[in-house]
Amino acid sequence: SKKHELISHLKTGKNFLRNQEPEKAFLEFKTALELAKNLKDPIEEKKAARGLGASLQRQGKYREAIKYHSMVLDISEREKEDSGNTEAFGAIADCYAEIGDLERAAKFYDTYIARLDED
Amino acid sequence: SKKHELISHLKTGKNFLRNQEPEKAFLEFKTALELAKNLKDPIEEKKAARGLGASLQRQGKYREAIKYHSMVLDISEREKEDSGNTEAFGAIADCYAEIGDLERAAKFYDTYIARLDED
Amino acid sequence: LATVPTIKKLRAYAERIRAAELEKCLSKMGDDIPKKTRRAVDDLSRGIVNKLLHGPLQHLRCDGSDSRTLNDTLENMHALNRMFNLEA
Amino acid sequence: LATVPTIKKLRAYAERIRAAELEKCLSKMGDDIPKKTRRAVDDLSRGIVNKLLHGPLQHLRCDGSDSRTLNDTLENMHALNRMFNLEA
Repeated sequence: SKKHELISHLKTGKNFLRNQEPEKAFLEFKTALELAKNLKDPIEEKKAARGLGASLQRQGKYREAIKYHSMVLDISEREKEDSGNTEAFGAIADCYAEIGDLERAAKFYDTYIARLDED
Repeated sequence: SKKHELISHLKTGKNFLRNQEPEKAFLEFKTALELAKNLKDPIEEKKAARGLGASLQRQGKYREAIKYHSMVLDISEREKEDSGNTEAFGAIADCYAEIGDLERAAKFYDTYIARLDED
Repeated sequence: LATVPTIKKLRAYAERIRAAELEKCLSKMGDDIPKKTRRAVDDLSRGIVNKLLHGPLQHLRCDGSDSRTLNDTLENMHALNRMFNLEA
Repeated sequence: LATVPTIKKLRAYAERIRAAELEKCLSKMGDDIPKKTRRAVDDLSRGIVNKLLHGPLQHLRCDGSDSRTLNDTLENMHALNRMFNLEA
């Protein structure tokens, strides 16, 4: 099924990330993102977006990574379901810190830290 | 089976501990300890000893608690298998700290801390 | 703003520990881990890390939302750098 | 010796977090959790806590095994008390 295919791309993407092959991981997550959108599956859509963000971060492409991590926040907003947001705020802050935008990094870390105590 | 009975007493003991009934927990762990000894099952024997130590700690009986936490170390020594030792060193130190024997507490904490990094 | 690098490094440090322990856990659980279990275990690992980091990280926040002075915050930062070896 | 109460409180603090998160995890996993899984999850929770506490606690050790001064150790202790709210 399409759902099966989606899960499989997410899994392969994760393995590529673990094995330090972020370019290959990016392609897997990209396919997964399209499948998740078609299937209207917001939870898997967020996982794909997070994976894309992480793949770009590993390649040093921080500005592009921010786009995908922000996509997690947008999906949460759209679906009124905020799983994955804490991680996204933290990851966006990490990216801003890497490119030297400490102001924005601090802002996102503050939101991240305020959420650490929640479930 | 006897093994089943043993597992069941350990479980009930844990539930009593969780529900703040350490006296009842103590009795369950006591039975479990006897069963584990008869069955020559050192892993469950350690769990029972740890449970007895915890039950006594909750009742403020720190000196007796030390006896049972030390039993975990003895079983490990005997079986040449040291699972549960890190926790036991920490718990013994906690007990010494409670009764104001800071020297011994510090000694056991040192061993505990040195082991935190291991698996 | 001075605390940003420490926050980033402490996060990365904790994430390495989380990922390694999670990996070990999953490999012990064998194949065919039910999805529900997989997710519960992932939440567990994140929950523990997040709640343990909450205290220290709150003391590095830079939004001036409370009466702590910049000086206190910097002292907290140095202590964390030292204790988690974050300057290496 | 001065650091003993802080070590004890930090351990208790972390154990409360660990126990609460573990409970949540097990309740999500439903009944009939295989023993292997139960044990892997318990190890996971202890592994994360122990490895995260290792750094800070090492800086509270009182055996004088290295060149740290008593003063540094006390400073670390105050920082931990503050950051984990251990004096409340």
